[in-house]
This record gives sequence, C-alpha cells and structure tokens, in this order.
Amino acid sequence: MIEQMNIKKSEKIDKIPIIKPKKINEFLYFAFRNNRVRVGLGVVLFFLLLTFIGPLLTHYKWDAYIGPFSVPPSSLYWMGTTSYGQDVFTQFVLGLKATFLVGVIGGGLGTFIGVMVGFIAGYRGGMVDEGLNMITNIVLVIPTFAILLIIAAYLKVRGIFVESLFIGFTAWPWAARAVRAQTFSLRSRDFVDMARMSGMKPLKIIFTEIAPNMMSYLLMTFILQFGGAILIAATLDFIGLGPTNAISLGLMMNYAVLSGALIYRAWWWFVPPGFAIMAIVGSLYIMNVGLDEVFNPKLREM
Amino acid sequence: MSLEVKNLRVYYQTLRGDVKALDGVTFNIKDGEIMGLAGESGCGKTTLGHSLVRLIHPMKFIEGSVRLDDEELPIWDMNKMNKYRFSKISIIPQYAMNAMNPTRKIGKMTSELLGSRGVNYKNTLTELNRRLDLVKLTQDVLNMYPIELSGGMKQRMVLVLSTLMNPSLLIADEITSALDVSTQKAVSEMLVEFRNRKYVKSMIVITHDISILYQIADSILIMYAGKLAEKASTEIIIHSPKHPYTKLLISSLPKVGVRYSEKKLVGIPGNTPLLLNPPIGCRFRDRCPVAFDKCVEEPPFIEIEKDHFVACWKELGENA
Amino acid sequence: MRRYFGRKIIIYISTFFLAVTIDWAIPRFMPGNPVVNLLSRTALRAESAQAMYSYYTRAFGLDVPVWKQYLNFWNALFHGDLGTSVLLFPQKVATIIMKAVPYDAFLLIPAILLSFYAGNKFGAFAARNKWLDNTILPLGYILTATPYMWLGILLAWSLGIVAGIFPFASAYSFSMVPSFSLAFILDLLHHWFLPFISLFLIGFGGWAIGMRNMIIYELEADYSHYLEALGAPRGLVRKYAFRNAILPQITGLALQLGVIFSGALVTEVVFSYPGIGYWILQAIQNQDYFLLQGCFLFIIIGVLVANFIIDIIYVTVDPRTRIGMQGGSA
Amino acid sequence: MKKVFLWSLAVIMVITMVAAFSLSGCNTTTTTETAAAATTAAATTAAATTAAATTAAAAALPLGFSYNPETAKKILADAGYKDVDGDNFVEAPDGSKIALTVTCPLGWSDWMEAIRVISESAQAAGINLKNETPDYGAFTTALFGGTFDTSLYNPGNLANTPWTVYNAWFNHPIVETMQNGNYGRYDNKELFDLIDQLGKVSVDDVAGIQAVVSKIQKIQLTDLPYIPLWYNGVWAQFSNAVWTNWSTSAADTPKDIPCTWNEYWQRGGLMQLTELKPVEGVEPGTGTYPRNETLYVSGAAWGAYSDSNPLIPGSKANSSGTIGLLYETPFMYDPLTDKMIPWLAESGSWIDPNTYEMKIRQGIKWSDGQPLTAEDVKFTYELGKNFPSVWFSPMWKYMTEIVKVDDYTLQIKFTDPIYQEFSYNLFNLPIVPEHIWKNRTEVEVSTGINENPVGSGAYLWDAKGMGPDRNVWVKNPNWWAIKALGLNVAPKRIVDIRTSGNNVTLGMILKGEIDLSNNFLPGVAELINKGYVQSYYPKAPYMLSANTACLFLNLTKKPLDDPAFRKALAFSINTGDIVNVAYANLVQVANPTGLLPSLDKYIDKTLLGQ
Repeated sequence: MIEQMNIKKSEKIDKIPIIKPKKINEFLYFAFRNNRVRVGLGVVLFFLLLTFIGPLLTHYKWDAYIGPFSVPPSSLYWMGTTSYGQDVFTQFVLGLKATFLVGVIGGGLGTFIGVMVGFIAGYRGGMVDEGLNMITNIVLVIPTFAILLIIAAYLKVRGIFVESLFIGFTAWPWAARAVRAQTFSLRSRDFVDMARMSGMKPLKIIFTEIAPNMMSYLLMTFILQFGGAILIAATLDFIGLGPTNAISLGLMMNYAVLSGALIYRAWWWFVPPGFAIMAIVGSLYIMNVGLDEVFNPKLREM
Repeated sequence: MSLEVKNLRVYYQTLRGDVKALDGVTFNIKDGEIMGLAGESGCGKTTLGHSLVRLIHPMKFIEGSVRLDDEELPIWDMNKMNKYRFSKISIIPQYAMNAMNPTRKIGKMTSELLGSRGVNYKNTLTELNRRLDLVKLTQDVLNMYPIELSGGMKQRMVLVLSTLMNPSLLIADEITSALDVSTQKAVSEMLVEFRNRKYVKSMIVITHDISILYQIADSILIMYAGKLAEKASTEIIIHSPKHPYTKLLISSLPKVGVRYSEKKLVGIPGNTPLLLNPPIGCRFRDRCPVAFDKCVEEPPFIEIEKDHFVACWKELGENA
Repeated sequence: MRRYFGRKIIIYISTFFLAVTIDWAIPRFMPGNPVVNLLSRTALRAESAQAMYSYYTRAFGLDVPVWKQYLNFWNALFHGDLGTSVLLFPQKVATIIMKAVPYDAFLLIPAILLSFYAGNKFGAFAARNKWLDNTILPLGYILTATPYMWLGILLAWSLGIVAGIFPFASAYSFSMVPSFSLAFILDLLHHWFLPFISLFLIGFGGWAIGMRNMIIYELEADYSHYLEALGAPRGLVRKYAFRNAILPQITGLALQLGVIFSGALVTEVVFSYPGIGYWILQAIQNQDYFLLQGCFLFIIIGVLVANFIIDIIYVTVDPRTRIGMQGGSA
Repeated sequence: MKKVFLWSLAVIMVITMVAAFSLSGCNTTTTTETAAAATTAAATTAAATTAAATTAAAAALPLGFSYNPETAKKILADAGYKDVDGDNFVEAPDGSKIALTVTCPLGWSDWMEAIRVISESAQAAGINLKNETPDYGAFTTALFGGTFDTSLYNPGNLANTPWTVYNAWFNHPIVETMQNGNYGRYDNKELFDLIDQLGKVSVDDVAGIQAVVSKIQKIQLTDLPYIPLWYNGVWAQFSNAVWTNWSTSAADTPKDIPCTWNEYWQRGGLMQLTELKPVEGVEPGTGTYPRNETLYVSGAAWGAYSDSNPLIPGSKANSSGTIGLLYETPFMYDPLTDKMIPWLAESGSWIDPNTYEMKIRQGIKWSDGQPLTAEDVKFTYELGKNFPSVWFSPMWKYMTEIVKVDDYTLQIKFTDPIYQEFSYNLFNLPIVPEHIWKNRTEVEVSTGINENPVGSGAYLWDAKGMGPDRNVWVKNPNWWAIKALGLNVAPKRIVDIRTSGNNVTLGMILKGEIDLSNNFLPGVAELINKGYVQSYYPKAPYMLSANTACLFLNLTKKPLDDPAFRKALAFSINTGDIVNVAYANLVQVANPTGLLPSLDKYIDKTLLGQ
C-alpha cells in the first residue's frame, strides 16, 4: 500500500526537492525538528541497538535448553522461556538481527534493481522504456508471494541471506515505477540537458546528475522496501518456509503457534516478535512521512 | 471609493524570521478603475494580490485595514472572508491553466460552485452563455473536461468563471505571462470589455509587463521591496514618473512584450534588499542615483498632485 | 481506447503465460517425487512397491518426456483439468479448489471492499486535521505495519482463547451440517468474524494513510486553491480533492491484490479457515505439488481478472485516461 | 551532488556489511561459547543418568548400548578415531575429517528437538554431527534415495509378530528407492535369509520365531546398521466431559488401545467405542449433532476426505475409518493381549502347512442389505491376483488358489507360504462387496474414489457432514456384531476433526469440544498431571507405544560403514534428554533391539546380558 502511495505521489510532485550539499545541513535541521522523523528514527535505533547489544547480554544459544519449560519473564529469563525451555530473549535478539538483515539486504537489493530499471527506463524512454515497463507491470501483477512460497519450498536448506535475496528479486517493481516517474520529470531539466549537450555518457549523467537530485526520493524508497522486505520475510517464516538453520521473529511465532503457546497462554513467546516487527516497520513508515514533509515543505504541518 | 487599503502589513513566516513582504501599504482604487500593479519579482505585488483574497500560511496578517465598498474585509480570517470572495472580490490566479478540477465537467463544477454560494445555476445559465460568447467560447465547453481545452481557452473560461457573480474587485494575477503576444492582447482587451460591461467594478492587474498595462490600465502602482513607490495614472507613470525607481524602470523598459524581470535591471546597480530585515529609511536608497542623507528616514507615500502618489524625499523636498 | 486495452491485454496475456509456465515447472523441479511420497510406508515388500511405483507414475502422467508434459499441461488446462491431488488422491485438484473458493470470496470480498471504503473515507477525514493527523493516523501506520498473522494470533488469543467470545478454528462449528438455517448462518458469521476483522483492520490502516497522503497533495493543488479563492466551502473543496485522490487509490487496489491474497493466506492458516490459503499450506506441508500448482494458478487468474475489472472501472472514473485514449495515446 | 550520492551509497553498503558481518560473527561466537554451554548443560542434565548409565553400560556389554559419552569416546579412541587437529571433533583413522548431518522433516517439531539433542550429544562425544531439517519431500528423497548421512524415521507398524518391523528395518532386496525401510542399504545376505526364514515360521510357533529372531538380533546388535532410540507413543489424550470409561492402565477400565488412527480401529480402536459410556446430563446443545450422542475425535485424518476406497494404500490417512468402521477385516488384533480376535471370520486355521481354512461368520449383511459371504472374501483376495497394482498382489506369489467349500467356508491354498505376511494381512486387508465391485476396472479398483461406499462395519459414511476439515460417520443400526457378538458402539456419530495445529486441538480438548485427541500435543504431560485431560498411563510415559523411532545410518558412506563408529554413535546419543526435554516424558527410551514392549517376549534378553 505504502509503496503504491509513494509512486503516485512521485508522479504528482512536479518539482521534486533537490538537496545540494549546502542544503544538507538545512535538511538535517528540518529532519530533527520533525516529530515523525524523531519518533520513527528513535524506535528503529532502539531496536537496532538491541540487536547489537542483546547478544552480548545473553550467553545462551538460541536453541539450547537452558531452563524450565515455558516460564513467564523473570529476572533470570528476561522474556521467559519456550515450552522446550529455550530462552526467549536470546531468540528475540537474534531474530531481530535476522529481521534487520533481511530488511537491509532484501530492501537494499529491491531498491537497487528497482532504481536501475527505473533510471534506465525513465532516462532512455522509447522502446527500452516500453520493454522495461512491460516487465515491471508483469512482475507487479504476479502475486510474487505465491512464487516466493514455491521457491522457498524448493530450497532444501534455506538461510536468511538467501531468503533476503529472493525477496529482493521480487520486490523491486514498486521502486522501478516510482523512480521511473521521477527520472522522467528530471531528464528534461536544464542541468541534465547541459550535461547531455556536453556529451556526457548516459550512465554518467544518470549517476552524477539525476541520481544525486533524487537522493531524498531514493532514501524514502529504500525505507519502504526495507519495511516491505521485513514483512514478507515474517510471513514466509511463519508459514514455515523461513530459514532452516537460524532463528527469526517470524519463526518464533511459527514455533510458538505450533507448540500451542496460545493455549498455554505463553504470551511472552508470541507477542514480542510480532510487536517488534510492527514497531520497526511502523516507525519506518512514519519516519517516511516525516521525511516526505521535510523534503516537500508544502506538506509541513500548518 | 471601491477599494481602500490602509497601512496593510503582511509578513511571510519563515524559520529565519518574518519576511516583511508587505510593509504598510496604503492606496485606493476608484469605481471602474483598472489599476496595474508592477514591480520586480519579490517586490510583494503578488503578496498584495493574494492577501486581499486568500491570506494563508505562511502569510501572516500583521495590521492594516482593507475596505471594499465602505465595508471592512476580514482578510485575516479565512472563513469570514468566504462571504466576500467570488461575490465581492474575486481572482484570476496565475495558474489559471490548471485552476479547474480535472475530473469534473466544467459546467458541473460551475453549478456546484454557484450552488455552494446559494446561486441557482439554471438561472445564471443564459448570462453565462452570453459571457462565453463574449470571450469567444462555444457553449459546449460546459460539457467538457478542462483537459479538453487549450491553455488560452482555459484562461478565458476562468475569466468568465471568476467574474460570474459580478464582483466589485477582480484581481488578475499575471494572467498574460503564459500566453503569446497576440493572445495576450485579446485577453487583456476582454478584461477591459468586462469592466466596461460592469461585470466587474474595478480591477487590479498584477503583471511584470508594463506594456500590457499601457494598453489597459487606468492607473499604475509601482512597488519596490514590499513598499509602494509611486501610483499615478498610466500616462503619468509612463511619460513623467517621479520616483527614481519608476524612472529607471520605465527607461530600462525594453520593447513591448519582453518582460524585464527575466534579466537584472540594467543600469540599476545592486540588488533588491532582503526583506528579512530591510534597511531603515528608503529601501531603494542603496541603488538610488539621487539618494541623499534624508533618505535614511522612511519616506511617506504622499499625493504630490491629484492622484499622483510618490514615496521619495527628493520629490517631497522640491514640493515642500 | 483500443490501443490502451490492447496494451493491457498484451500485459495480461504475457503475465498469464509466464505465470502458468512457472506454475507448471514447480512440481517438476521440486525435490521429492510425489509418487514416492504417496506410496511411502504402504506396501510391505520392496518388489511390490516397485510395481505400484511404475503404475502410479503412469497415473500422474510423469512417464512422458518433459516437453510433452508441458503441452499436455496446457491442453488439460484449457479443459479445466488441473490434475490429480497427491494429498487427496484420487481427488481432482479442480474440485478441491472449487470447494475452497466460496470461503475465499466470503472472506476477501467484504474485507477488501469494506476496508477500501472505510479506509479512504477515514483517511480523507483525517487529512489536514492536526488532531486526528497526530493521534489516529499513527495508528493507521501501525496497522499497515502489523504482520497479518500476528494480528490474527493476537485476536485468536485475546478474543478466542482468553475471552472465549469467538471461535478461532474452521469455517463453522464441528457440530453443524451446512444448511440454510438461521442457526447455521449465524454460526458461519461467528467463525468468519475474526479472520475478516484482522484482514479488514490491516487493509483499513493502509488505505487510510494512503488516502490521507494523497488528499494532502490534492488539497495543495491549484484547483483546490482556486476553489478556496472563490469562497467555495471546505466541503466542496474536500469533495473534489477526494474525487481526485481516490483514483491512485483504485490503481493501488489493483496492485495490492497480490499482497492481500498473501495476507489472506496466512490469516486463513492462523484461523484454519478452509480457503485457498489453507490448501496451499496443506499442499506445501504434504508436498502435494499438483494441488499447490492449482491454487497458484487460481490466484494468478483471480488477480489478473480483478486487475482487468479495476482497469475498466478506472477508465470510467478518470476522464483524463478516457480522453487521452481518444487521442490515441495512453 | 555527486559526492553526496556516492557517499550515501557507501553508507548503505557499510550498513549492509556491518549487519551481515555482525550476524555471522554473532553466530560463530554463540556456537563456540554455547558448545561449551551445551556440554556443561548436557553434563548437568545427564549427571543423574551418567552414573546409572555407566553401571548399566557395564552391565549392557557384551551387546546393546545406552547413553554414555565416556564409553563412546573410548570406543572411538580404540577404533583409532582421534582428534588430530584439536577442533574437538575426531578424525577418521586415515586422518580424513568427519562431518555428518542428522536430518528429520521440517515442521515435525518433536523430532526437530530430538535431532537437536542427538547432534549436541554426539558433538559432546567428539563426533561432528550437525542437525538439519529439510522439507518432507527433500527429506524422503534423500532417505529413500540413499543420499542421506543419518536420518530419524519410524517404519514398521504395530503388529502381531516381529516380522513386520524386521521386514521394514531390513527391507530387501536393495533397490534404487528404498521407500519401505532399510534406508541405510544394510546388505547382509545371511540376515536377509533369516528374515525370509522368519516369514515362513508359523505365527503360532513362538519358540520358532524366538529362535530366528534371536539370530537376527545378534547380528543387529553387533552390527548396529540402525540405532533404535525411543518408542513413539500412541498419542491419545481424552476428556471425560461427555464420554467416560476410556481404557487406561487403571484396573477397573477397559483394555483397548484408545486410538482412531488408520489401522488402529482393527487394533482395539473399535472396541474402545463399544466400552464408552455417555456422561449423564450432557445437554444436546444447539448443533445439528446432539452433543451427548456425538464423539469428537482428532489426530486421525491427515488431510481432507479423499476417497472411500479401502484398497488405495496411504490415502486412508485422509479418511481414517474407511477400514475398521466402514469396511472390516476377517480378524482383529489386540496388541495389549497379543490375541487375534475373529471378526468377519468366525475362525481360521491351517489345516495343513499349505492350506488355510477360513470360516466366515454367518448373518453378516452389507449396508445395502446383501449378505456377506465367502464369495466376497474370495473376490477380494483375488483382486490381488488379477490386478498387479493392488497393494497385496505380492501375496499371490505364494498363494495358488482359493477354493470355496460352501457359502461360508474357504480354503486358501499355498506353496511355501510366508505365514507372517499372510497373518498380518488377515487383520489389515479389508473385505469389499463383490456384487458392487465385480465390474470394476483395475483403475477403479486401485485408484477409484468409490463413492457412496457399501460396507459391513459399525459406522456408515455421512455424505452431508463431510467437510474439508472433518469426516463424519453415522452409526450403522443393523451392524452384524450387535446380534452376533453383543457388541454395540456407544456414539451415534463420530466427527473426525482435522485441526490446523496443536494449539487448536489443545484448546478444543480443554474446552471438552474434542473427546479423544490422537495428535502429538507437546507439553501435554503438564495438563495430564493437572488432570485437565487423561491419558492411558497416569504418569510417564503416559502413552502406549506405537512404533520405534530409529536413527538410520547410511552404510554406504564413510565412516558410517564402520561398526565401531556406529556403536560409538549409539553410545553418544543422550536418549535421556530426548525423552525428558524434546518429549517432556511422553515417550520412553527404546530397547536396543527396537522391538516394542508388546513384542517383549521376542527380545533375547541374554544378548543384552540381562
């Protein structure tokens, strides 16, 4: 949904904001004055911090049986234990790591492919555009999740990295569309014409003239892809098609449900992982709106 | 008196502080008068035009009074103003090209707009058609979507629309800037025609292009850096301006049609002062060839002869 | 007009072709031999197992060369034959899916339409209202960011298990036989509510913020300013803004269908609601690639058809496309 | 501008790397430090068992095995497996590294925990064994195709003699896909001959069986081609909310296996139904089925109803009851008393080594009113002769003909019969009505859906009630056994529910919405102790034993081809932890021979030094 919204917006903003280096400070100034950015960033950083500090605070292996079966949170087991007596906190922090990794790799890859396709389609136009557009639309229409299911089920042993790759490879069309629209609006700008007339190579133009002017936009696209990848991964994991050799937040929920945690009311097992995902992705989205306001002053609060 | 503006101050709020875009303006417009409003970009002419109709953030009303037909306009209050908009004071915006809702048929939109003002569309239809003929638009534009009209057609449509309730003041903001010379002429003549037919009592025509004003305006108001420089009948402004800025403006006026604002004023060294914290005294001082020590004081905007107002110590000095 | 739809149809056809091909490839590239899985731990002695193995291989038409299998697949497809299920051998995949489809329709159609309607209305309402914007809208973001299954789990746990108000499994009570009795219909709705509401809420959030952000752009558009300048009441201005903001939302709906389907999938899993999603999971867990194939194919077709319908709707509501198309460009 | 762009690109890259690195980094750290943690944990958890184990092990020698890391290490050392490179894992005598995996299907939560224990305890003993959980398909392909290292699996069924399981564990001849056992490709002519020999020992000749089995066990225990670990339970937890008098180990209760699985109806499951008593004063409720007349069960059906054809193998798991409730077998087998119960057959006996005479009970009617006679039995058995794709056709390799003596008497003639298989099929091969089946083609017989089935059993198929997640059976009012045996099944209806997951099942059984659940419910022991639900045994192991979970070893791979290594592995596995942790005491450790308690009399204790 969010991605869609963004594409349409991009098509609406006739003049997209341009951050020149000298404007960076001003951008930061606004960014840190914007509550949405503040809150969003805050939450994300908090969890990011937890992923890096968490493992240092636990000396357990996520799948090791270290305590009594399904005990509620206590000073000994901060988030309680699973019905197999594994430490939920350990699983949680490692799950967070997996989540962020999927976000960065999957989201990053998705953005990268999307941006590339978008740039080329938008800048070249003509048949190239037609073709790429066709592909984009096809991938957009195919329920990629179904494909992911199948690919996932096909892999014998899956890792978080592989999972991220597949997500990245299926999640790019949104970005492609948005970036294409942007590039369209930019390629006719005089500074691009100048570059073109000065005989610069198309790719060079894209990277030195167009891309930098879309930084704000690319950043927002990346954020959305990041959040999207996390959600897809969670869904896959929950169905039991997640990593086979590691723990993730989605898998935690999967195990919890399989082991009847709902009935035993072991809420500490299945509430935190979902909450973390919700909090991270949610604040990413909110942050995104904040940035949007920063980049497009006319949207700022009256 | 159609319009009386007294000491109107409207600032722009920015993070660096208030930009004094309109810093105490006082002038009148007579019934039936078409007043041109000219000046370099950023001199506050558009601010003036807009603040009279739609004063919104980041614009901030500071002080002053605006009376239209001896009635105080609550321009500081978006909602209260609604009563006067369209019916008493109306505008043809700069962006007339896309001023109409793209997803509504023009006729439908018009009727809904009128309806919202308690006017029956059916009854006005004959009048509407007459005016459409006047601006050389066929009646079936009413069954079209804006996208189906050319730029000029849209502009004329907006002209008809904005004046449909016979406002006593119409503000035409840069309406010609997007048009080619011939169309410019046509449109401006239509404005005059509308005035003559009393569709609108009086007008403020905001433009870069003094040559247009020369054709249509009765009087011209020159602004500089958020203040009024000179107001007089078109003849006087063009042929015997008093204010040194006006003089330079006119003298540097290139051949008809070309808008000077596109290049820096030749012969006028320096730039317009930043309105964030403008210099005290005459704001033209730094660039003024005839500036003298008195100019550190704020020059009043005084009528030196009938209907000729100037804000310059030199002029005042001579006539004092 | 023709050009526009011509192009659309090309996209749809090529999508369909590609999807079906991928779809066909699934069981062939999957690990594990369906026949082996079907026969595992049945016969007692090795040689009898061999006999049956070859027999069932023929039964599944896996004994001909791959390219032939591919052609047979298309051929069968146009005869509405999606093959035989392994999990439910010897049942036909088509019959299984047809039994499941009503549940999906029953769950998805209301969820999608209602959330779309309510979400957009609410988003338009919240836009440019400082108070709502800062209080309720973040909620919208939280909702879209909520993993479908987690919301499902929470609802099943809180309302289903702890409070015990709603059942959290199956489409109707195990003590019921489907009939047109009031009791049965109530029972049906009772079981339908939780999955529905979790789909609805998440959709709602998404559409609400989508509309909110759209309409803010529209309210800043020139035509809105002009209306204000002519003293049009807030209501009219918003009405126009909404009318323009809804268009991208409609395309959004078309493009979201795939995502919504996947959401429905996990939701059905959580509430063991016997729709397609439920079968997909069954198929995956039991390595029933033929069933998986069928479900996937069904989703593809569903999404494509829905997209096409939405395309038509869009053209009728947005004059610009229509007129653009008369101009011959789209 | 350019700078900004590249700069921020770089930042993203860096983030990615940092994240990636930190994850992998974290893993390594955790593994190393937790390997230590694991060992200590293992040590502590095993502390109790070790002491016992050592003594036991000492006693258990010459043959057999039990958890004892020290013994495992010793065996390895003696066989020349030493940790040369100091990675805490031994290398083969020829110095080559050892890296093995232990697998089970993804999602089999209890087994996943089990192989976790296996790998950890093996590693603690110095054997580099990693646990992996591929999807079921990948798992079976590797297992059946013989490309696995070591895998957990449980072939063989609850049977009247050891032959069934040995035939599975040592399934032969060795073919490309071994889908019925002997996945490790254990190729031992001598043993195979023993199995065939065993098959030809009469079922009643206990001593004869023991003699052969003892030889088999000697070879198995010395060679250890697979490692029996624990007995999977006949998962059965029941609620007394609506129905009581469930069979338990308690003295005053019936003694039948309370299980609804495919093949368990004719192993006591059906008898349980005749014992049940409705609880007084249960409200009928608003449902279509009056609650007080309906039995809700779960755990039997794997998938939605697929067919009513009792001759399709495997698929019965989807419509459990097709055999047992709807179609019946000549005999029943009661594993608790190890007795064959005459059922459709009134009696059956070998009148000479090559002739089996079966007397069919008189007065049995099919649900369409036709009488069930010797013709039907003859017809059913002969389906295997006419159609090779029918699962029991191999019997005709040694069955020559079936002679109908009179309407209710048959003589089945053999040459050199495999008595064991024949007797096993006596209570597994359901009889179908000739007058309905006689015109059916091979396809219809071996793969037909068999709509509107006509059976002879206690329950009939309820078309209206069938749903994607439930099978419904209605009582057959004119069931022959009511008159003939004075048996009567209590529930008017059986609703066989397939829940999506344990949590649902648990919730329903706790609410009394399910009367009998035959699912494996992790952590249920706790509920049993609290008295929320009941199980056969009031305390550990709570459940009867259904089959043996064995660790199959791929003997075609090094070093698994070395008996010494296999033995060491056997000693290294912490079966105690599997039982205590993975199963929370729902199962019990298997006897080294792997034979179920019900076949205890066939275990040669002397080999185990007991």
